Amino acid sequence: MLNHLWLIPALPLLGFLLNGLFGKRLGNGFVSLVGPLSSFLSAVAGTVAVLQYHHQYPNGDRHVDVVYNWISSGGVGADLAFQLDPLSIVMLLVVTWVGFLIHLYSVGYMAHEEGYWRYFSYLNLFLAEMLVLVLGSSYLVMFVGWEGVGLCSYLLIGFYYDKDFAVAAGKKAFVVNRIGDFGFLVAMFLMFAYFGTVDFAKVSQIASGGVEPGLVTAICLLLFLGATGKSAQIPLYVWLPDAMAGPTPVSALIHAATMVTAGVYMIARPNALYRLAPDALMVVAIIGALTAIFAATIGIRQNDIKKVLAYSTVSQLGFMFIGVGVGAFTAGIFHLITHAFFKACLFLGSGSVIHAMSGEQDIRRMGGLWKKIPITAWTFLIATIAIAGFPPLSGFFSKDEILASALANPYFPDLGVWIWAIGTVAALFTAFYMFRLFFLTFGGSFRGTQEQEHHLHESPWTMTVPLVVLAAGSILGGALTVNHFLEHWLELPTFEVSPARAWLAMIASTIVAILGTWFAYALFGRRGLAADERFERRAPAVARTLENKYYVDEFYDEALVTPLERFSRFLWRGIDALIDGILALGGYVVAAVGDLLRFLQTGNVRNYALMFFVGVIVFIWIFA
Amino acid sequence: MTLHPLIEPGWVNAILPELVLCVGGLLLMLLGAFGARLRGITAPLALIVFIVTAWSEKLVLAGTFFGGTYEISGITRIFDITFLLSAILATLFAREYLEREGIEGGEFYALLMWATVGMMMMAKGLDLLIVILGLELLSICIFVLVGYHRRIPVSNEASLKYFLMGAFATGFILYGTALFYGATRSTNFTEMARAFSTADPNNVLLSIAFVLLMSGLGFKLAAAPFHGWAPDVYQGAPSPIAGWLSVAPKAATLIALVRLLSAMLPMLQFSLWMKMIAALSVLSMVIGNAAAIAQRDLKRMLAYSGIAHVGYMLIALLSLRDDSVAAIAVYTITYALMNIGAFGVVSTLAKNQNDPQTLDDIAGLGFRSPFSGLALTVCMFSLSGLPPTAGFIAKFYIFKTAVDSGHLAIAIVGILTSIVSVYYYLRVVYYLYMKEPAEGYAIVPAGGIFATGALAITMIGIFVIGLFPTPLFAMAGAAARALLP
Amino acid sequence: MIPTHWFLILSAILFAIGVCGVLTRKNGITIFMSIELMVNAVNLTFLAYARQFHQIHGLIFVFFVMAIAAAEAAVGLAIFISLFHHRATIDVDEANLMRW
Amino acid sequence: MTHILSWTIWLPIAAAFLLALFPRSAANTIKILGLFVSLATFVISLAMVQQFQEGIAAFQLVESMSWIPQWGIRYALGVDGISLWLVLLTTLLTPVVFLSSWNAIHKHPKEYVISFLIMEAAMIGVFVATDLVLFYVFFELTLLPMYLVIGVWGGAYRIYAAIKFFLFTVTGSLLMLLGIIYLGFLQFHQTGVWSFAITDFYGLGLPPHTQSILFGAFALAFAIKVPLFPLHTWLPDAHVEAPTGGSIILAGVMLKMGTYGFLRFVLPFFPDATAKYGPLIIALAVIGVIYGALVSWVQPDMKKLVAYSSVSHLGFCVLGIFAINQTAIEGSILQMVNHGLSTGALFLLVGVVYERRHTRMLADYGGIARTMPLYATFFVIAVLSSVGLPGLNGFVGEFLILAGSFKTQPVWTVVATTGVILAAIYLLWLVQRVFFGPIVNDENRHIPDIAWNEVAAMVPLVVLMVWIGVHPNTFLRKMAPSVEQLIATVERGRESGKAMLAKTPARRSPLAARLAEARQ
Amino acid sequence: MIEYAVFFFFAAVAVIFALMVVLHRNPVVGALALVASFFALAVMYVLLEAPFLAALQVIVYAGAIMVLFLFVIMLLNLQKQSEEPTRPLQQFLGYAGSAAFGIGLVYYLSKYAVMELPAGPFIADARTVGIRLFEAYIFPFEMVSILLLAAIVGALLLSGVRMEERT
Repeated sequence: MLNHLWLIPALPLLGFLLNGLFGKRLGNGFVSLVGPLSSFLSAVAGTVAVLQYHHQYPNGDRHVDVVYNWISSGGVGADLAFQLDPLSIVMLLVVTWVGFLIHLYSVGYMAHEEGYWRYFSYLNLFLAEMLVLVLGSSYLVMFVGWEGVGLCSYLLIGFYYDKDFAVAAGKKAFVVNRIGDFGFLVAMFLMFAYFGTVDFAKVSQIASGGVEPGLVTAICLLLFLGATGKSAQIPLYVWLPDAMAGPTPVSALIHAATMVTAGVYMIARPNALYRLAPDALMVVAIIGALTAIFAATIGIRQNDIKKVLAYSTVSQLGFMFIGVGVGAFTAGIFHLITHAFFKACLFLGSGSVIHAMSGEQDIRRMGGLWKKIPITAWTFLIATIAIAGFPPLSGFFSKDEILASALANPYFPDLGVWIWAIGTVAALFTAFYMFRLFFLTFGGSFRGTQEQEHHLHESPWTMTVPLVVLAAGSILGGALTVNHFLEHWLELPTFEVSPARAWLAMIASTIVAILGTWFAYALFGRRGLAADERFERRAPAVARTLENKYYVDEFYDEALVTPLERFSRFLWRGIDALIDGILALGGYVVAAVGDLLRFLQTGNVRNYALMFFVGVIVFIWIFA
Repeated sequence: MTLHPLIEPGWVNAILPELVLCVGGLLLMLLGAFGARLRGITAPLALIVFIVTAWSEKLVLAGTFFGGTYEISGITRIFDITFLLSAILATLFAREYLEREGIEGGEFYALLMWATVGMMMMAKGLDLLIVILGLELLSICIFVLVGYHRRIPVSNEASLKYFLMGAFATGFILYGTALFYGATRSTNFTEMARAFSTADPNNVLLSIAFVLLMSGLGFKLAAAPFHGWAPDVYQGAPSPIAGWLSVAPKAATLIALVRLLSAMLPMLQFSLWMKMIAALSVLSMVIGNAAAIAQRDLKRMLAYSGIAHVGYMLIALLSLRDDSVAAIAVYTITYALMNIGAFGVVSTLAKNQNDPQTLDDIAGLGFRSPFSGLALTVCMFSLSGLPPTAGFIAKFYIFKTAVDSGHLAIAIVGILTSIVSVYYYLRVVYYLYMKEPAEGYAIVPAGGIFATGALAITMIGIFVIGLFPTPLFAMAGAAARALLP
Repeated sequence: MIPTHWFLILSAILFAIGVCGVLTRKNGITIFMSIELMVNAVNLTFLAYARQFHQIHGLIFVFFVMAIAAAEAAVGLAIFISLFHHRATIDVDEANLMRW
Repeated sequence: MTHILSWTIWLPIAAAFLLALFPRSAANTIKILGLFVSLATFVISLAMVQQFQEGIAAFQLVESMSWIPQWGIRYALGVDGISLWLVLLTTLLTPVVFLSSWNAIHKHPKEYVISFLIMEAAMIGVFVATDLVLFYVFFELTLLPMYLVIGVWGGAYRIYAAIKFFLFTVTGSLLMLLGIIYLGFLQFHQTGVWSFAITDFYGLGLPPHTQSILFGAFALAFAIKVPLFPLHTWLPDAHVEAPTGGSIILAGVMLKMGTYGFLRFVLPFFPDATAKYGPLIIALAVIGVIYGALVSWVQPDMKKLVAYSSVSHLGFCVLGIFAINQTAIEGSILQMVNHGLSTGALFLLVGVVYERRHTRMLADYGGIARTMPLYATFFVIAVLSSVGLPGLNGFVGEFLILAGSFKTQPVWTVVATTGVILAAIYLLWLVQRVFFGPIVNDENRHIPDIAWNEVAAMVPLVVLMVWIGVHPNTFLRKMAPSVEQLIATVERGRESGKAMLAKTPARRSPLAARLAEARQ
Repeated sequence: MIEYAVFFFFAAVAVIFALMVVLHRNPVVGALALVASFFALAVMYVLLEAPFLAALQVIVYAGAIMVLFLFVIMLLNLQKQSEEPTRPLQQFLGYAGSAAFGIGLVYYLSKYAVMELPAGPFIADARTVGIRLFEAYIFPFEMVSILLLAAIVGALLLSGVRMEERT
């Protein structure tokens, strides 16, 4: 398997082709078979490869499998090559298995959708591209996957293509991602120009060999720009909440568990570079922290179940970036893994809720679902506890590790405290809005219509099994930190956290988790929706600002999109017309001269004679 | 000079083409007198005469005759061929045109022949006397040919205009010649050249003479600003004659000018004379092309375009070298094909000849009558100098000559005005293929086998010269080298 | 003997008068007569030079010019007659069917 | 098969003449024959690719015959790595045109087929001519058929567009003609022998001032053809008004004649001037990238949108060319092919709906993915190729151009890279407006999906899009040696230019020389 | 100096009658004035030792051509057609231009005047001219016949003998 790593992404790709080309004709049965099966096979193949790798490279060296020389042109280019190393393996396992679960879940969730085959072919394609992303041995190959997942994200967000907002959201996602890709591309250009290669290992090696620090900082910041796009960080996070327009399993897979975390992978992968550029690291951490708190506050006032989760995702991604930003790469990756479990679980759970509610997504119309859909409720609760950061669930460990590392980071110690503080406050908000969501959804009494109530039912097994598995993961994920297992396995660079700080962080985390939960219970567990209304009454400005997500979308529209569009119109109607006008003017002048000359031609022969004679005189005057 | 010309050896061979044409003309005249029944065969007979003349060119001996006043060489042969080609094409187009208009007669072809004789004299004369005589013979015939369609007023008016302007210009030519005669004691080019090499280049009188002579010749060339007559005359003249008129006399004048200028070579360097030719060239290109844009009448448009083409030909004249003479020869042959072809298509339009033949008349013609449309398109593209037509090759040659001799600035003017010219040539193609004719107004070309044959000759010629110009170049080049030592 | 340039000056004056006639008169025949005047002025020049150089050539040139003038006169007058047929006038300003 | 290049040129021309003799009523026969001939030409060009040997930089499959010996002009053909794929692109797109317009052309089908066959021959000639004058002849020969195609079979404002197209192009090319003649003269001046063979102009070592003038003449012609900002305004009109087939060829091949000209002539002929004015051209190209993209974005007309996107894409190509870097130039050539495929496909597809609905306004569409799913799929693939999605062709070209030019022109490259973002904006906007969203307009409910002939035309394009995206080395390998040699020529030219600067030969006017002789 | 007297007298006659041609409204008067002017010129020819040409001048011009003019004028009954001066710009430029032209010519002609005449008489009688004409100028001479023939044919064609009527 190690020498056929390409099979891992190729299997879902095959699934994509089969579904895409024949799915429509061969029917849903075929699709239900091919879709999950190809992802399953891929997961199995991946796992086998991992086992073989473990056997063959006990020291965690890099294994590279070159498929063929993809591009080669005057010193620029790369092999199409896949690699396995611990970091890839973590990503590989998360992607394939979570991916498989969500495939499975989708069989149930999407069963009645028109375009079932289309959905699965996209999903398979996504898996393939995501695997290329995490397995690629160079930035260029990674970029292939990077763009590919962007495409699939676009296609899947816009899956309900006859809904305007879905399509617009898909486009927004793609375009915003492209802005990030711009950074990625330029970073690669820099690598080619100065290092002559984009191979992960070679780049790190050359950079470590001593190059201008400014160059490394530039590359790192550019890569991070890419990451902010894909991982929805400030200032490019705006696409992710909108992306909830896609089917819910998609949100779970792409916009929670896998794709959006690619940015974190993107920072962890070239950690050698980042460590050479502490300034860049600082930027990452600051952006991460700001995003974490920013998105968390917005999450408080969202009423769409998926929107809450979306902002939560943004916020959690912010945590991950704090982690990698302060140089605690392992912590970042750890949170990535745990987040994959609980956030996938939450999304799938929300999907199950929506499924049960016949498509209703507004939590103000839910409530009291605890009894009706127990499996969903339980798993949702577990995941909520995990994300809120209660020990000993997985979220606690990973979040705590990040915050502790922030407190202790050696790269910019002065700032570390602030980042920790912000992170902790964000954690408080996290616990608060998550439990608000939980209480409003499952607690209290049902606020929906009769009809909805009548249809309430638990989901089929293909949907609940993944929920259970993911909930289990949410609970047990913390185990990875036992004995610093993950740390040793990943062998990412790390630093010591003094016990005092570790304890401080841990205690603070626990306290904020409890506090947040208690607030949520006190407000929403008891009063339900009334709490929201009271908030609105007490601080209408704040409430409205939060509800409208700080008006960032509006700001972007007003400050960027509209002026740019106006400018474009000006170019078209103004500049183009001006150019045409100038050229036309030239034409008209010639034509006008011609017309004037025409009137020299009076038809009177004496005039011609005069013209002749004047010509003679003038010529004599000039030339004689 | 005192040698008795009648015993100069080979004189019959020397002027064989002229003799054939003179006699042929007389015969056709006589034929006309014998009655209407024979009128149908006048055109074929005329063709035969022209062809025989062309064939007789092979028998012509090179050399100088009549006491050094008449020179026959390779270049005159090429120009003779050009004249004959123009005449043949004109005859072919005229045949059906005259028949349609009911004015057929042997006189027409006779005059065409004598005009050709006049042009041959212009091309071969080594003495201004011969040249002017040829010019007058040509002019007299043109006066008549232009006014040949007597029943329609425009033809008469055109004839009047050409006559008055022509006679006026003749006055200037003669006066210029007289002044030159005073300065050089001769009107013979060889002797003039000798005199010029010792003449005072600052003599204003000489320059005045040059301007007078050039303006007269410029009139014949229809070079701006002596072009005033051209559009009106072309419009009024019978279309086949207009085409012929726009080409052949210009060619004859140009070759005469080449001889004249090479006689003046010593003067040219120290005077502004070449600058005058340059000015004529630039003015012609600019005025011709600009004014053509405003024209909707096809014949007037072609007239203006002809003015512009004279400008191009004059570019070559600027550098008096063998190459430039060859370029002029190539250009005139090419121009004969394409311009007479274009006028020929116009001549087939069956409508009242007193009305202008506008662009609207050819709207949609390309699909109504594919052959005529194609022929006109080819002519237009050749006129605008786009490959792979002869027009391209000819223009290439002209500009190459200009570049070779360092006249880049004027070549740029030529190129820029060519761009303008593309516009109006293109407009013809636009009308041919892209414009629907007005309701119930679809003129179908009335050309028969003669016109069709002429168009075929035109097109084949344009493409053959465009694709395989080598033989023509070889001929013209060799001839030009012989002309200018 | 009268110097040549007196004749030349006379000829120039006559030529200019002829030109003036062409440019200022409307009657076609008068215009044509003015042209004849120009041609005769040229003849005078030729003859003056011929005597100056003692060359028969100039003289013979004049002979040919006369022939030319005669031919032009024949055709020209025929054209005027034809014009008159069409329009009952020989005012050349009236001949304006074709312009622009 | 010998004279393989001549075959590709003359077969279509011969066929065109043959077809001219057919009666007008035999429209179907004419169409079939046209398609057959264009396919045959394509097969011949495949044989050409097969005979093309890798690793050789010089022209291959060379043919040379004296044409106008007096001026040293030869009928000389040859392909090298730079032109090889462009020839193939041409022969590929012509049958695509015939297929796509199978049922779309109702008036004068015979003339339509003839026009395209002649156009094909001329375009191939442009790419394989190794004599400057021969190149020019073919270059101009493409104009007439295209003029007719736009003018006869075009849309409502076809006349304006056709004339604009013609005048723009002719303005540039006529000035270039003068440049060609002047260049030939300088060549003659140095060697004493007339020749217009392209390779004879390499390393001519012209003085910088002369180079600048000639550079201007050549660059203007090609800049108009490409088209570079601000000479691009003919393009949207021409593309929009042209019939589908015309747009395909115009965008697919004709624009490349400009970039090809830059590459083949401007760079190696005038290395010093290229160094001097290259930045200016690059600036214009990059402005074009952004400009075209922005203007595309606000177009209400599908075809115009795609047309302006060409301005943007071709800007990339020119940037790559003037970066004078192996990678960038290879990318540029590849991008020329890519643009031909993707934009050709887009025009084809826009034509498909136009044929059915007779409108190209975005506002008239919406949601037709539901009525025409297969069509939508093709469209999205073409869009993605155009956007530059990795795995499809567009990415490889753009990436190589940018990565290469970054080495020499970092700032402009970064600016140009934003064009990648903008491409996503306007193209996805197009897709969104046309295919997605609810069906508002009832007429869109029953549009028949893409037909067999259109599918047949699209499939080879899609296959190539994927092929180039997945295995670009197939294409890059064959062009590498030629590009290498080209860059070497430019470098060498620059050095010899410096040497030339020392001694400037005095020129004497030929007329003056003759006159001096006459005086003696 | 009787010669000078004769010259100036007839020069004055020539110029005055020439002016009359140009200025007089009536074409008949103009034609007669032209005849007079031509006679004066014939005198000049005699002064220039070319009696043969003087005779030709009288015969051809005054005798033939001018009679033809008069004939046409009479035939068309043109003497009553008097013209009103129109187009002032054309008139002004015509007068001014030709005056400037004449003055300039006169100025330069006198500037470059050649004063000395070669010694000996200039023999240009009919015999000398005739012999030269038929020796060196035989070809142009013959061509003049074609010229005149063309002119006659043309005159016939244009002046109204209809082709339809001829048969």
